[in-house]
Amino acid sequence: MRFEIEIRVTPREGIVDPEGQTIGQALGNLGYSGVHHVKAGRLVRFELDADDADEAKSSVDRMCEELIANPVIERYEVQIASPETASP
Amino acid sequence: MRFEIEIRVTPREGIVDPEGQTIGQALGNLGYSGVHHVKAGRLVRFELDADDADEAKSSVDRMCEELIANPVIERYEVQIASPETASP
Amino acid sequence: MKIGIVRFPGSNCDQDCYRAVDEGIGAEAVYLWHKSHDLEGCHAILLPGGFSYGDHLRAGAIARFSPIMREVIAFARDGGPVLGICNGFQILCEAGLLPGALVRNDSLRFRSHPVRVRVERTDTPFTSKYDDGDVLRMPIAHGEGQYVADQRVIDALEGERRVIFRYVDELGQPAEEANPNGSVRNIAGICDEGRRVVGLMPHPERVVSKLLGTDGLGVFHSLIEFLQATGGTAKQVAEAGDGPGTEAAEAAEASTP
Amino acid sequence: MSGPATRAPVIAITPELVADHGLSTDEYEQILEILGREPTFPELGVFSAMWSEHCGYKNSRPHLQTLPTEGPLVVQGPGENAGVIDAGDGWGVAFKIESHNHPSAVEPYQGAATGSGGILRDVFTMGARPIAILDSLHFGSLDSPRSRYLLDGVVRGVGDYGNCVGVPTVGGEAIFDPSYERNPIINVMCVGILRLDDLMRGKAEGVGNAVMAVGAKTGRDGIHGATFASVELDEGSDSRPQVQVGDPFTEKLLLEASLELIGRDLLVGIQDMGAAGLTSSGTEMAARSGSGIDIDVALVPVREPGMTPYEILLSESQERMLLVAKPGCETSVAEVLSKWDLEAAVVGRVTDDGFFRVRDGGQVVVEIPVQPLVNECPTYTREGVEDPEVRGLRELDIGEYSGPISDQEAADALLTLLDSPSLASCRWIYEQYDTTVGTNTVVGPGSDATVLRLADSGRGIAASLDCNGRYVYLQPRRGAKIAMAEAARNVACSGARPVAITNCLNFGNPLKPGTYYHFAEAVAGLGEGCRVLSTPVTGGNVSFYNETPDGAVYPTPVIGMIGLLEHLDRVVPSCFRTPGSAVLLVGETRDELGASEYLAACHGVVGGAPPQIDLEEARRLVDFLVEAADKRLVLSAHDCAEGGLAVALAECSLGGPDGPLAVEAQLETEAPAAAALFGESQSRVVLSCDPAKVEEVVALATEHGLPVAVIGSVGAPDGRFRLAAAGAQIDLDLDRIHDVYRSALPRRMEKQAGLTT
Ligand SMILES: Nc1ncnc2c1ncn2[C@@H]1O[C@H](COP(=O)(O)OP(=O)(O)O)[C@@H](O)[C@H]1O
Ligand SMILES: [Mg+2]
Repeated sequence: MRFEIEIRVTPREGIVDPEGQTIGQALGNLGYSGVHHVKAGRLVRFELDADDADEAKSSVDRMCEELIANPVIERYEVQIASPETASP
Repeated sequence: MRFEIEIRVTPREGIVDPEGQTIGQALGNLGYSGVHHVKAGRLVRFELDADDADEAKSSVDRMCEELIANPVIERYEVQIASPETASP
Repeated sequence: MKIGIVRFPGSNCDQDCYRAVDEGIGAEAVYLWHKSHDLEGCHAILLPGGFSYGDHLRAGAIARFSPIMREVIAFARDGGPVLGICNGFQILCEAGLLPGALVRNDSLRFRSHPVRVRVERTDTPFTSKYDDGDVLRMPIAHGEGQYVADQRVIDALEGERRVIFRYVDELGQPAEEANPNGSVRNIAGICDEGRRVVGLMPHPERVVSKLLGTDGLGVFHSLIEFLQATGGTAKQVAEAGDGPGTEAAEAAEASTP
Repeated sequence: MSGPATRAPVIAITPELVADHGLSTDEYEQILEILGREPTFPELGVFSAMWSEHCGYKNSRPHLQTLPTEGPLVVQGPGENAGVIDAGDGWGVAFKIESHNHPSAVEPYQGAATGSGGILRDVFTMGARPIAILDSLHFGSLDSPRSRYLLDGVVRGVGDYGNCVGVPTVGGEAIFDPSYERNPIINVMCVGILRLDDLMRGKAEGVGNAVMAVGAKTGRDGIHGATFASVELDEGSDSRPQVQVGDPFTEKLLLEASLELIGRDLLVGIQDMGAAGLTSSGTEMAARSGSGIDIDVALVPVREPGMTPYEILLSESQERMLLVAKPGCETSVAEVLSKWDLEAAVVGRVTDDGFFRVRDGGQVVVEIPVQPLVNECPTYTREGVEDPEVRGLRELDIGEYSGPISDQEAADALLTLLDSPSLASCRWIYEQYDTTVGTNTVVGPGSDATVLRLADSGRGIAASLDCNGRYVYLQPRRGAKIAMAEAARNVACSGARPVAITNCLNFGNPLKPGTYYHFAEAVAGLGEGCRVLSTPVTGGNVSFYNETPDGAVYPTPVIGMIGLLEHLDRVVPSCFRTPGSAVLLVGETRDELGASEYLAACHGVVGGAPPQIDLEEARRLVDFLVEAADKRLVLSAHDCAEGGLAVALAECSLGGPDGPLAVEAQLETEAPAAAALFGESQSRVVLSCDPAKVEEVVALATEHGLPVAVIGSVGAPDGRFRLAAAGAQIDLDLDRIHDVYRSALPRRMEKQAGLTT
C-alpha cells in the first residue's frame, strides 16, 4: 500500500527561532496586528510503500530521528494518510 | 477570538525542488526503500486574533501572498483552527 | 605526518585546507573522497567548509552518513585529532562528535567578514602554538553559524573549559557587537571531552600566507607539533610499532602546554 | 527535399502563431526560403529562439562588429562561451558578463541566482576554474518598497549561489536611480583562470562522436526565456513559466566534473545549455565546427512526463550542459560524471551534413541547415534620432548651482552624498557574499578594483565593473567613453595594467529611435575607448527591451575591465594606510557639475553635460599609475568619480582596514566651490605617499603630462575630516561621516525583512 506522509519539523521549545521571530516582526511592519507566537519550521512530504499504517509510522519515525529532524534542536510531527483516507 | 494558524508552503508543480530530491536520495542511501516524490517545503505557525474564521482566513491569505509565500514559485495551504476546534 | 582532507561533493574550502597544510606548513596533505571507506593511514583529519551535499535539510545533516564519515567517527573515537571548519563544524555536531548545533544566523543573512576570536585554551592539538588569550583575525563566511545547545550542555562546556574560541571585540572582550551570528556566549569554536575533536566557524585556512594574513597558521603548526609528539592515535602508534609508544605519546601529550 | 514527418496533432503554422513567436513576415519568408517548405511547429520554435534579439543580436550586430576585438594578449575573442586572454607563463584568464534583468524583475532571488549560474558555466566550459564573481546592480530608489524587495532578493540570490559553489563574489557596483524602478539591471561577471593548454571550446566535431546531455533533468521551466528577454515587461505578462530555479549544488558538481573531463582530455567540446537550451547549444556547437548534429529528444532525461519535442528543445532548465566526447572516451566520460553523481545521457551524434536534425523516437521533427539558422539571423540597421527631451536636459543651464557655497552648505552636501545609496558604503551588500573562499582575493570589495592572485605565478588579475547610466543618457558617446576610462582607471589604481574588456549593453527598446541613437552612440564611444586604451573586447552581452510602460532605463553599457599586475606584492590599496602620508591630486579640476550626483542628490536636478573626457589623457593617467605602483612610489590610489573630490577623499579616509583616518586637505583651483568639491571632472586620482617620495611622484606625473598637486596630509591629530577649496571649507567629525557612510544602506534595508529562502 502507498501512504502519503507529511512531516513537520519545528524548533524545540527554548531553542531560538530567528526566522519565526523575523516573520512576526515583518507581519507587524506590514500592518498585520494580533499575530502572536510565530514559529517557522520545515515540511517534508513524500509517498511511502508499506504493508500497513503501523509499519509506515515506525519507518517514518526512524527516518525522522536518523535524518530529517535534529533532536538537539528540533521536534517533529508525522501525519500519515492512506490514499483512501486522504482528504482530496 | 484567537485562532491557530498553520501555513504550509511548497514548490509549485513543475518547479525544481533540489532539496526534496536530495532528501529522497539520502533516504535511499540510508536504506529506506519505497520512498517516492519527496517534496520539501516550509511551515509557519502562529496565533491570530480575529473576529471570526472568515476574517482570519482572508487576513492569512493576504499575509501569504504578500510575505510568506512567493507566488511565482510556491503554493501555500492554510489551516485554521479556533482553540475549541483545535485538536489537542 | 599525513593530514587527510575530506572532500564532499559540495566542499569548497577543501583546496584552501590542502594549501594551508601543503604550502602553509609544508606537511603532507591528501584528499579523502566522501565515498571512500579508507582514511589511508592519515594521522589527522580536516573537515573543510562548503556545502557538503548542498546543505539541504540542515547543514551537515546528510554528510554525516557518508561512508568516509563512518571512518572519521571511528578515528575520532580512537582519539584521533579531527578539526571541523565551518561546514566541518556543522558536520561534527550533526554526527554527535561535538555537542549542540549550528542554526541560522540571528540576522537571517549570510555573514562574511573578518572577525576577532580569542583563544580560550591552548592544550588542544590545534591551539598549542598560541598563547591563552591571543586574539586572532580570521574571516567568517556562513549562513548557519549560530551555536546553540541546551543550558546543561552550555554549563558543561564552560565548566570543562571546552570553549576553544570566542568572538571578541578590539579590546579582546566577548561583547555583543562582536558576535556575528548570535552564538550563545559568543562561542566560535569548541572541543569534545577528550579535546581531540575541535570545531570552529571562522576560517583559519584562509589566513596562512603573508599576502592574506598569517593568524591561522598556528592551528596547523599546532597540529604538526602534536602529531610529532604523540605519533598519532594510540592505535596508529601501536600499529606502526616504531615512533613513540602509547605511554610516551600520552606523556608527551600531557606535557603539551 | 521533403520535410520531416510530423506526428499528430499537427499544429498549423498560422500568421498569428508566427507573430506570437516574435518573427516578422519578412523573417518568416526567409525561413521558408531556407527550408524550402513550411516549418514544423518545433522548427518554428527553434527559429524563434535563435532569431530572437537575445541569441541573434538582430539589432545590435552591425554596431558590435565595429568594436576592436584583437590584441596581442587576446587568445579568444567574442563568439565563444567566454573570452580568454594570455596572462603569461602559460596561464590564461577567461571572463564574461551576462545580464539577468527580466528574470530578476519578476523573481529577484532566483533571477539573480540563475544569472550567476549561467555565467559561471560560460567560464568553466572554457576549461577555466572560476575564481571570482562581480556584480553590477542598478535599482530604483530605495525609498520604494519594491526596490528594497528587489535589492534584498538579488543580493541573496547572487550571494547564495556563489557562496555555495565556492566562488567568491568580490566586487561590482550598486547604483540607485528612479529610471531602474521597475526594470532593475542585474549584470554578473565571472573571472576564471586556466592553463592555456587546457583551453576548451564549444565545438561539435568528428562525425559519429557522442553528444551528451549532462546535469539536471529537463523540465518545463523557462521555455522561451530567450524570447522573454527580448520583449518589454508589461503589466499583463504572466511571466511565471519563464522563472527558473537554480541549484548551486548541482552547479558545483558540474563545475568539478567539467574541469576533470577537460583536464583528462576526454572532450571535443562543451557548452552550457543556457538561453534557448538544447537548441542554441546544439546548433552553435555545430555551427562553430561546420558540422551537423543529430539529436533524439526521446533520449533527453526529463523531469516531467509528456514533454513535447518543442518543450524539450526550448526548455531553459538550469544546470545543464551539452558535451561532445572524444571517440572512444564515452565510458571514461560516464565514469567521471558518475563519480560526481551527475546524470548523463547520450542524446545524439555529430554528423557531417550540416543539419540540425531532431528526432522524437523514430520520427524526424526538426531538420534545419545549421549555418543559416545560426549565422544568418536577419539584422537591422535603424535610424537613431536623439530625443529632443534628452538634448533639452543636456543643454539645461546649471550655472546657478555652480556659484559659491557656504561652509555649512558644503558640509551638508557631503553628508547628503555619503548617505546617497549609490555612493555610500556597499558593505551591507558584500558582507552577504563570501569574498575570501578560494584564498585568491588579495583586494576584495571596497576598493576601486578587485585584485586576485593568479595561482602561484606571483602575478595578479585586477577587475572592475563600471557604468554611470546618467552620463550615457545625457550624452551617450561621451558617457560610454567615461565608463571605459573609469574602468581602466579603477584597475590602474591598483597598479594593474588594463588589458581587455567584456561588456553588457543594457538598453531599452531598440525600435524606438531615441533608444537606438543611444545605443549606436554608446557603442561608438566604447569602440573609441577600447582603441585608445588598448583594451579590446573579448565578449559581452546585449540586453534590449529594458523598459516598462513608464519608460526605458538609463542606457547602461556596463564595462567589465580586466587588468594584469606583474608583481602582486606591489598592489596598491585605494584607501589611506598611514598617518603622516602626503595626499596628492592628479588631474585637472574644472568647472564641471553637469550630470553629477551632487546635482541629483542635493538639488534634484538631472541635467547638464557630463564632464569632458580626453581618452589620451586617460591613457597617460593609466601609464602613470602602473609605473608609480611598479616603482612602489605610492601608498594608496583612489579614483575620483561620482561625488567628486570631497567624496573620493572621504572614501580614502573611511575605507581602510583599521578604521577611519583623519585628513586635512586644501585644493587650489579656478573652479567655483561646488564644482571644486563635488564636480566630477574625469581622469583624476587621489594618491597618498610617503612625504619623502612626493618629489618623485610629482616628477613622474609631470613626465606623463599630468597636472598634479600636493593637497594635504593624512592623520590630523584631532580626528577630523577637513577639505577646503575655492573659499568653502568642510570640517566634519570623522566618526560622524563614517556613521553616515556606513549606515546608508542598512538603515534603509533593515526595514525590509527578508524571508524568501
Ligand atoms: N554589487 C556589488 N557587489 C560587490 N561589491 C560591490 C557592489 N557594489 C559595489 N561594490 C564595491 O563597493 C565599492 C564601491 O563601489 P563604487 O561606488 O562603484 O566604486 P567606484 O569608486 O569604483 O566607482 C567597490 O569596491 C565595489 O567593488
Ligand atoms: Mg564605479
